[in-house]
Amino acid sequence: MVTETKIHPLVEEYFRIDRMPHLACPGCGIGMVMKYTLMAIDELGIDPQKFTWVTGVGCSSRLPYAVWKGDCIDATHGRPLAMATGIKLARPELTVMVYTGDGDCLSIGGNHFIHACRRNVPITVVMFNNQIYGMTGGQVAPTTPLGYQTQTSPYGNIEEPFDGAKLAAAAGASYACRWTAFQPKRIATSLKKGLTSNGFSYIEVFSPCPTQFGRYALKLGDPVKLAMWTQQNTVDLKKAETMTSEELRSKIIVGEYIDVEKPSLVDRYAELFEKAKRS
Amino acid sequence: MVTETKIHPLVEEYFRIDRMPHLACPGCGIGMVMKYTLMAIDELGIDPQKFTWVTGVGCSSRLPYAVWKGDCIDATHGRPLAMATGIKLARPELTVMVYTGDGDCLSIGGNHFIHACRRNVPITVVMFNNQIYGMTGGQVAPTTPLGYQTQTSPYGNIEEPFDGAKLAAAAGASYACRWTAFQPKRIATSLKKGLTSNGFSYIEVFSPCPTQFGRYALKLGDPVKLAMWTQQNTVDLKKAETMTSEELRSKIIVGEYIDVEKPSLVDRYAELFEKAKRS
Amino acid sequence: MRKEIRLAGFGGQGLILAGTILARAAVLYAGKEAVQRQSYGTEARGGASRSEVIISDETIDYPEVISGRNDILLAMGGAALTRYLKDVKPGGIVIYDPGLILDVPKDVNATFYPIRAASIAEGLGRRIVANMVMVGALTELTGVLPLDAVKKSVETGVKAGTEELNLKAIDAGAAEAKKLVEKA
Amino acid sequence: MRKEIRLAGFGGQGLILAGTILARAAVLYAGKEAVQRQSYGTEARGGASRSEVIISDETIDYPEVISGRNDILLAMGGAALTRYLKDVKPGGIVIYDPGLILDVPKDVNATFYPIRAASIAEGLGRRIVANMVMVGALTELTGVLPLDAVKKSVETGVKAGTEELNLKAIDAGAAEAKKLVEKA
Amino acid sequence: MMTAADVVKEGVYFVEGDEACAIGAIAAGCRFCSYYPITPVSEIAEAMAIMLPKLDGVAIQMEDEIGSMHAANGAIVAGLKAMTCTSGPGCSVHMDGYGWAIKNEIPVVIIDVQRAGPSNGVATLVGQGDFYQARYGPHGGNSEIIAIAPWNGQETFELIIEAFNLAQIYRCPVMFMMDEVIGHTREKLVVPPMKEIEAGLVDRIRDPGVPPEEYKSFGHLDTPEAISVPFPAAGDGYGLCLSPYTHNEMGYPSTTLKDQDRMARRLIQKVRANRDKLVKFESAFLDDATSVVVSYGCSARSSLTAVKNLRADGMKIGFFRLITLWPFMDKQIYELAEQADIIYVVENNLDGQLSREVQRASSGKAEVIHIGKAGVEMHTPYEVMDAIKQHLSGSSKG
Amino acid sequence: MMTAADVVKEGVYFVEGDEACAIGAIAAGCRFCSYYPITPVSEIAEAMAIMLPKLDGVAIQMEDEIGSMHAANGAIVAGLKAMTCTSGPGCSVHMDGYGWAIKNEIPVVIIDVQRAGPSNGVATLVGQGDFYQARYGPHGGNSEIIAIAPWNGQETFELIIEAFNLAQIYRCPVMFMMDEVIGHTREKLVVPPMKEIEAGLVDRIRDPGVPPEEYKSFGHLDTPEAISVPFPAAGDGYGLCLSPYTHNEMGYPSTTLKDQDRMARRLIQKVRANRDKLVKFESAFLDDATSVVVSYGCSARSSLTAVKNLRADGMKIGFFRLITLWPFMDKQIYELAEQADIIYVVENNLDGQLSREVQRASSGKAEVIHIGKAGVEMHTPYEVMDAIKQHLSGSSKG
Amino acid sequence: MAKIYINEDYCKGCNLCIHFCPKNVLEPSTRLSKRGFPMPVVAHIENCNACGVCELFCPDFAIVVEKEEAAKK
Amino acid sequence: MAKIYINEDYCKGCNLCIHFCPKNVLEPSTRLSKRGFPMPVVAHIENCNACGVCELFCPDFAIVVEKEEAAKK
Ligand SMILES: Cc1ncc(C[n+]2csc(CCOP(=O)(O)OP(=O)(O)O)c2C)c(N)n1
Ligand SMILES: Cc1ncc(C[n+]2csc(CCOP(=O)(O)OP(=O)(O)O)c2C)c(N)n1
Ligand code: SF4
Ligand code: SF4
Ligand code: SF4
Ligand code: SF4
Ligand code: SF4
Ligand code: SF4
Ligand SMILES: [Mg+2]
Ligand SMILES: [Mg+2]
Repeated sequence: MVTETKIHPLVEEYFRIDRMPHLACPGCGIGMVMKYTLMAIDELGIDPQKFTWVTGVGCSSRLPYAVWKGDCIDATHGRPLAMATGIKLARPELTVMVYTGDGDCLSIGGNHFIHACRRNVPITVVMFNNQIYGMTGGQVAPTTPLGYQTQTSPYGNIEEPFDGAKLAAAAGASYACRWTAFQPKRIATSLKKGLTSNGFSYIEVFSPCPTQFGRYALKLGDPVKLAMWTQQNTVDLKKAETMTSEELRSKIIVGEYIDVEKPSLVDRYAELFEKAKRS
Repeated sequence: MVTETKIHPLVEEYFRIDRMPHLACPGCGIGMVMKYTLMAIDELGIDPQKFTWVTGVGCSSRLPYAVWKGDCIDATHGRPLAMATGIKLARPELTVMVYTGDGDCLSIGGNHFIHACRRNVPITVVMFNNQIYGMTGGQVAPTTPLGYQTQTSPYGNIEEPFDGAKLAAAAGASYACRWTAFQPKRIATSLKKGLTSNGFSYIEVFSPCPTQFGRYALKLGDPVKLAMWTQQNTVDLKKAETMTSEELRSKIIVGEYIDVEKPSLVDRYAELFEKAKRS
Repeated sequence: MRKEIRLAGFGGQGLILAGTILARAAVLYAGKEAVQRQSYGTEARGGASRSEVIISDETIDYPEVISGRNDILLAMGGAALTRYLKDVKPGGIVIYDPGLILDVPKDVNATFYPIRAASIAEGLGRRIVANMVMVGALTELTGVLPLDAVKKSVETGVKAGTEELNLKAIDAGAAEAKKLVEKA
Repeated sequence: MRKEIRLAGFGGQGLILAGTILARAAVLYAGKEAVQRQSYGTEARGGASRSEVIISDETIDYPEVISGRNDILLAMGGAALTRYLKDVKPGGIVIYDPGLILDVPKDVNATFYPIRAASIAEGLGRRIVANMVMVGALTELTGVLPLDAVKKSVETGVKAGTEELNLKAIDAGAAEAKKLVEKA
Repeated sequence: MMTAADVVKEGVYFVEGDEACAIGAIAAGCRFCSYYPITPVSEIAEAMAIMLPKLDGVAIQMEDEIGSMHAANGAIVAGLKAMTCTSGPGCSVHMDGYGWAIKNEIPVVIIDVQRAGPSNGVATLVGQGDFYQARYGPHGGNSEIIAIAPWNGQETFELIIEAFNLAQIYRCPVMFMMDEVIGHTREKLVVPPMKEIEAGLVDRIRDPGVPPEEYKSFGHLDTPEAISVPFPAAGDGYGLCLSPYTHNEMGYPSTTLKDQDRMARRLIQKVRANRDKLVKFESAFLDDATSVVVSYGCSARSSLTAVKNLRADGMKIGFFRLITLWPFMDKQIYELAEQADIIYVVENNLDGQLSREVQRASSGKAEVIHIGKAGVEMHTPYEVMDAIKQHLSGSSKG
Repeated sequence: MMTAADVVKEGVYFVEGDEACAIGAIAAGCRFCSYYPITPVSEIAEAMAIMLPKLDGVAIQMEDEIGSMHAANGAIVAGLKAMTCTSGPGCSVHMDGYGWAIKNEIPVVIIDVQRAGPSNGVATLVGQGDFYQARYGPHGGNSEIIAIAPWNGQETFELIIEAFNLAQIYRCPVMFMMDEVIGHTREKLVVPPMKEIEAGLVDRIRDPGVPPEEYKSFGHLDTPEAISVPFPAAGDGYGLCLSPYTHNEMGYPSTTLKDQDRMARRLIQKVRANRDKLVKFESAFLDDATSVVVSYGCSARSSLTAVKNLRADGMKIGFFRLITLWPFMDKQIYELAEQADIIYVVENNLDGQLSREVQRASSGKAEVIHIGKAGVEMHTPYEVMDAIKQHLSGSSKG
Repeated sequence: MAKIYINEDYCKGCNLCIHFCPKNVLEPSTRLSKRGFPMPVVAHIENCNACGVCELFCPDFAIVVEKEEAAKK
Repeated sequence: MAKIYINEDYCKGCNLCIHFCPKNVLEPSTRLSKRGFPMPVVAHIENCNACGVCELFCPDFAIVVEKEEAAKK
């Protein structure tokens, strides 16, 4: 049997063919989530010309950049949320999607992150948590679990990691969840929620990084083994609440952390404009 | 009856007399909390020479700077926590106290804040929340309640405020609380907890600012009226949990948000040093 | 003719507004050039405050009062008077509130005009308009601007609702100044 | 004498290590000067990889391979060969793995040595040491360094526990090269 | 709906330079202003916060200056005219976003109301120490920017409009270099009718004139000197590609020397090749001058008075004020140096910044003397005169 | 307890420049290193993270570069020798902390391994575009800093030790300007015995020689040229006062012209007055040279080969390499310009940075020709030679 | 009887001491300090119970309350 | 029967498709693609139920599964 070649229909429809194949390593979770994202866009019938894909610096930012057929706006490291805030306020009719990494979003970009949550800027953020710095070669991230070896924690990481979804909720995001890249349906549902909602939606995805996280932290460079490890170490939020922090140390907690309705920053500006004109 | 002059004994003991009176406006809460702080230091018998007072930029930073007799290290705007991290790690025997403002800590300094919480750097942070930018003349802060007028929200603030203590807890601080400047005992207790604890202690104080917050936001420039307003609008955390966000809009929630024991960053470095030497 | 005017005292006395009223009177209602500058307190509110006004018939390049060339000093506090007197030009004019300033230096080559602005203002019901009393007096005493222009500037330059009170204060200050000159 | 060596192929083939082993052999065990540089993939891991080594008796100022002055090209992939052949100096040496590279250009002024490094390495049980097979062959074919120095470099420069395997690969490469030369 | 004319009303005003700047920005079409409060520039932000919402424009206080810079970049990407305003300490925070704007040819206007430094220095008092930072603050080189500096309130109003125009024409960030004296001095401002102003406004060309499939985000790389290059907005349907990486003409990241070289040449040449069109200055008393005072911003005000006084004393001294600070006007300064024996550079810093550039551009044709001051106060005219006299007596003695 | 000698072992190594830098820093006594990962400097951080904990030293990855800069400042305040390492994009983030360090005379060593810019540019490839940023990146002026640049691994090791020494002596931040080629090239490194190294180390004077009540944080303001000024640490009992504000001699904030002026003079003069002691360079073939190639870092390696080749062709050309980049060596360059007709400045940027300074310092005494390259690749010697030949044929024709 | 010291160099006339005193010991006045602030006066020292609340809340370290015994010494 | 298309220009040989296929339709091979990656092969198409899981999890958009009907067209 001969396998024929066929360009994936989502690629044909939404990507710049000349920029494919994309740049991820074999088995990297980012590519998976990109597929789920295109599926959500496709299902929702979003006009790609009105869909601005904003990114930062890191693998998860580099992958969709200039691959997405529509507007691709790549900010400097850590700044996509500040830039997305400007874009969304300047042209509220655009659907703004941000792809960012755990370092981009929670380390250098942490301040923009909590403020974008607080302001409830109506954009959808997918945060790729690979628990490491992928692009720069495997340094520790603010999400790396305690004890893990990385290139800058050669004796094991000594800093407790952030829970990004918890932080988002505490900072004011109207929606925050976490899934693993191996939960396509959950991600798709959250993406659709985010893309159609009127608030700041934070979708964190544990994204397997065989090259850096697998290699340095788990000593599991093989994508299949890493996939198995991921699935074995996934714990539901409900269940996690019954577990000790010691038990949860290297677990990936998945679930929805918050899901509320409240006026977005765009709504509030609209009100403000009316008020200003009257005074 | 003639009132005689007497220099306050805490001033004599702990302040540089040539830098008094301090620079606050009449009725400013920062001065009150400075007094409570000296009382705590005094009670604990802390050696001022081993007590480093780190500040940022803003009224609450400017007031103790170079007034405290010991070491006064004033960082640029928003950076005291990063600098305090360096100081504490370099010389763990020092007691490090940070005075910071709501803008300094939660706006420009937000990233250092959440990371200092996460790392559980063993320092005590007093965050003066006057719900406004005092030093620069009354601009909106990330803590200004919705609807309040300030110099940069002339039609009323449209951004929801942070709850700094909630954020600290979500980011990993081992202790976080909020009081008003009119709760000296609560503050004293928290200060003593913080100064003797082995973790990151976040003590937020609602600090009345008659000059900017009183004038612009409440139209209550008089310190006494502002004091009354503050006391009337203080709500206990327990009670607040039963109230709607609408009811809480301009309320000041007070209480302890988190109080847990866990290893500090200094502890973890000590372990790391041993491990590194063995490998 | 370049006129350099300095107004000095405490924060809260309204000296910035006073300076601005004078300067905008010159520009908007007297066909002159003017600039106004002020100190920004890094001290506690209630500390020292200073406002400077240059009025001229020509374009104003250098916008500040030059030591030794200060034509008119308006002092509403002892510290301010002491600090700035040395900048007053020989034969310059010093206007001060004797209710606030008790010691006035002797042997200074300048004309001193005492104006009880604070108590006059209290007489008008609001101590806060002592600044406008002083503006009225200064206008009358120095002739640097037509009183009319200053009054127009007050009408359009103070907080809505306070125009009348402020104009009264201007008049009261001007009247007091007239008395003073007549006495002399 | 300055010798410019380029090793090129895919990521994961161990070319960086190969280059480093050569260069440190020169510096640490052959009393020569050497520098080593490499490409840093901004492409997907598994993409192109390149390592450059300059060996000289004198201080090395310019540390890179110069187009037209590349003495030795070691190619472990077709794309790499195509890309870098043009930089090889007239009469230079090209060593390649004919198991990985099917089309070798003709009419090029260079000596081509085919070394089946991958399959030799497989023969040793671990394909991963194809790089050391190539290092052994290169050393033998070019005489740029004494084989002894290279082996010492391997002993101290590879991951602990893998010394033996790597040394075997060096020997196997050198032997294969000898055969080739003898054949020729 | 309100229009700009409802907000920017014709007439004579007496306002601070900061306010003149805000009014001018609104008149220029600015509809997005992000900022983080700082003395002595907060007044601009506060004025924008009052005016912008009336025009459905966004005034937003971001979490810090780096957020402000990127939000402004974002708003421009989405099609608005935007600016951010700060002072030196804020510039030292936002360099990363400024560099992104330079690389992506973003027409952002950045206002720096200079104050005494270094570090926080004295917040409320004047300095002119950001001259080099404006040009060289971001890392990496391979670029030019435009910087202009007003010297009074009226010019602030006029030049901020020009700043927005230049930004559109050159697709380049424009640094608007005020100082505390200019920002905080109340002066006369004459605002012409909005119609008249609008006639002089330059708008960005959003239509690239090619169908979307043919559009290239940096299709102009091979014509580095091109100006008025189209810049469609996000949502216009052209598939913009903007990133912090070295780009090829599509805007795709590239690591080749060829693309790096083309991009660098473009970023440099669009400004340098048009330098003669761009540079603006003002001079007086040059005709017979054997020495010249060179200056900008508030220092030029002291200098002009000094020159007038020295002229009155019979000295053959000229006055030259830079309006364009960057690109540096090498040619004009060289010509000055050829004419004059001595160039006195008056600037409000002690390390000498403008004077170094003047020295460079003079190529030894004139003696260049730095008349500096550490900040906190502007030079008095007498200080300038004294420094000149002292130099002359010294050099005649020597 | 382990000692430095247990970690920095005598011997011959074959390592990357980045690693040589880390080893040198440990040898210099650095016991605190804060960083945020970035290519091409992460290798330094990674090496520090391995070595420092063995010596109870802190290697900490901060949340970003501004955090790193301030943490390093803090560690120094508390008494350690500390450094932070980054590349251009990180420098554009940490300027605010750099300015604080300059103003407070903090002996911090800042490593910048330069890469191609502007903005992110090409992360893994070389550039030399941060020359001016190192000096003028922070706002406010009124200061000088020290910047030095190595050109190979061995010198990296030696100069980083010198960098720490200079920082202590001048109480001044030292920028250590590497580039991707220097950082990523593996070369021979000879490490002498730690005893020998230690003999050459300069430690900060913690004891000010006065009782605590008499100590003034900036008691040296009136001796601006003073070096080896004591700097007690927090916790030493002297009541340090350090802030971002203009300070008087006590370290108290001041808004007076007098204090501003004294502080500015101190910050400038401690470096400028000692310039002759400070500046380092290397030259070759100057004796009969009628033209000279001036360069630094990796570009100097291409240049030296080029000069050797041109010499072999019979050209009377010299070679001059700056080791100290800042303060700029005006005198040495002027002397070069007096000797030579032409100075070729070879640097890895296209806008011309070093060449502008050379032009300024030359005062028209020599023609200054910029031989630039946009980055991504270093100059080949042949490119340098071709540019020189082309210029000569052009100028002889012209 | 307790003794109340008001430091006129420090006091900024905010009146908080007056407001918080449970015994109405203190009263406002119109007398300005050298720095221009209206000074509180101790009007009813006889009512003072030396509770120290005025001192505690004074933002400017301007009040010192001395208990009788201490005051006697 | 379904049809499986593997795009060898995109496939990076991660083997996730093989791992996740519930029907063991796919198998690893040692054949390298032009880019040097080992290619999976469709070994037991007869078992394929066109569930699309392989396509869903492929990070590289390298697999397309066509249901019979579609494949016939
Ligand atoms: C200002 C700045 N600092 C540092 C870097 C280097 N850098 C590039 S990506 C990155 C982190 C990547 O980590 P993450 O955000 O987790 O993305 P990943 O690659 O893991 O998806 C860093 C530190 C940079 N480009 N800019
Ligand atoms: C980088 C930088 N940006 C802005 C400023 C101006 N600034 C000084 S204090 C301050 C905010 C003060 O607010 P907060 O922290 O709430 O302190 P407060 O004065 O209210 O106590 C600002 C914005 C600065 N000094 N540095
Ligand atoms: S380094 Fe990790 S995150 Fe980055 S592309 Fe490779 S696998 Fe994915
Ligand atoms: S402005 Fe407000 S916070 Fe600042 S000193 Fe005055 S009252 Fe206190
Ligand atoms: S001590 Fe107590 S009772 Fe006495 S004056 Fe003070 S507050 Fe009043
Ligand atoms: S509380 Fe203190 S500052 Fe306020 S009025 Fe009383 S004594 Fe004065
Ligand atoms: S479609 Fe389903 S059954 Fe068929 S190969 Fe793919 S995963 Fe296996
Ligand atoms: S999952 Fe995709 S990339 Fe991975 S082996 Fe299968 S087809 Fe290839
Ligand atoms: Mg990551
Ligand atoms: Mg505040």
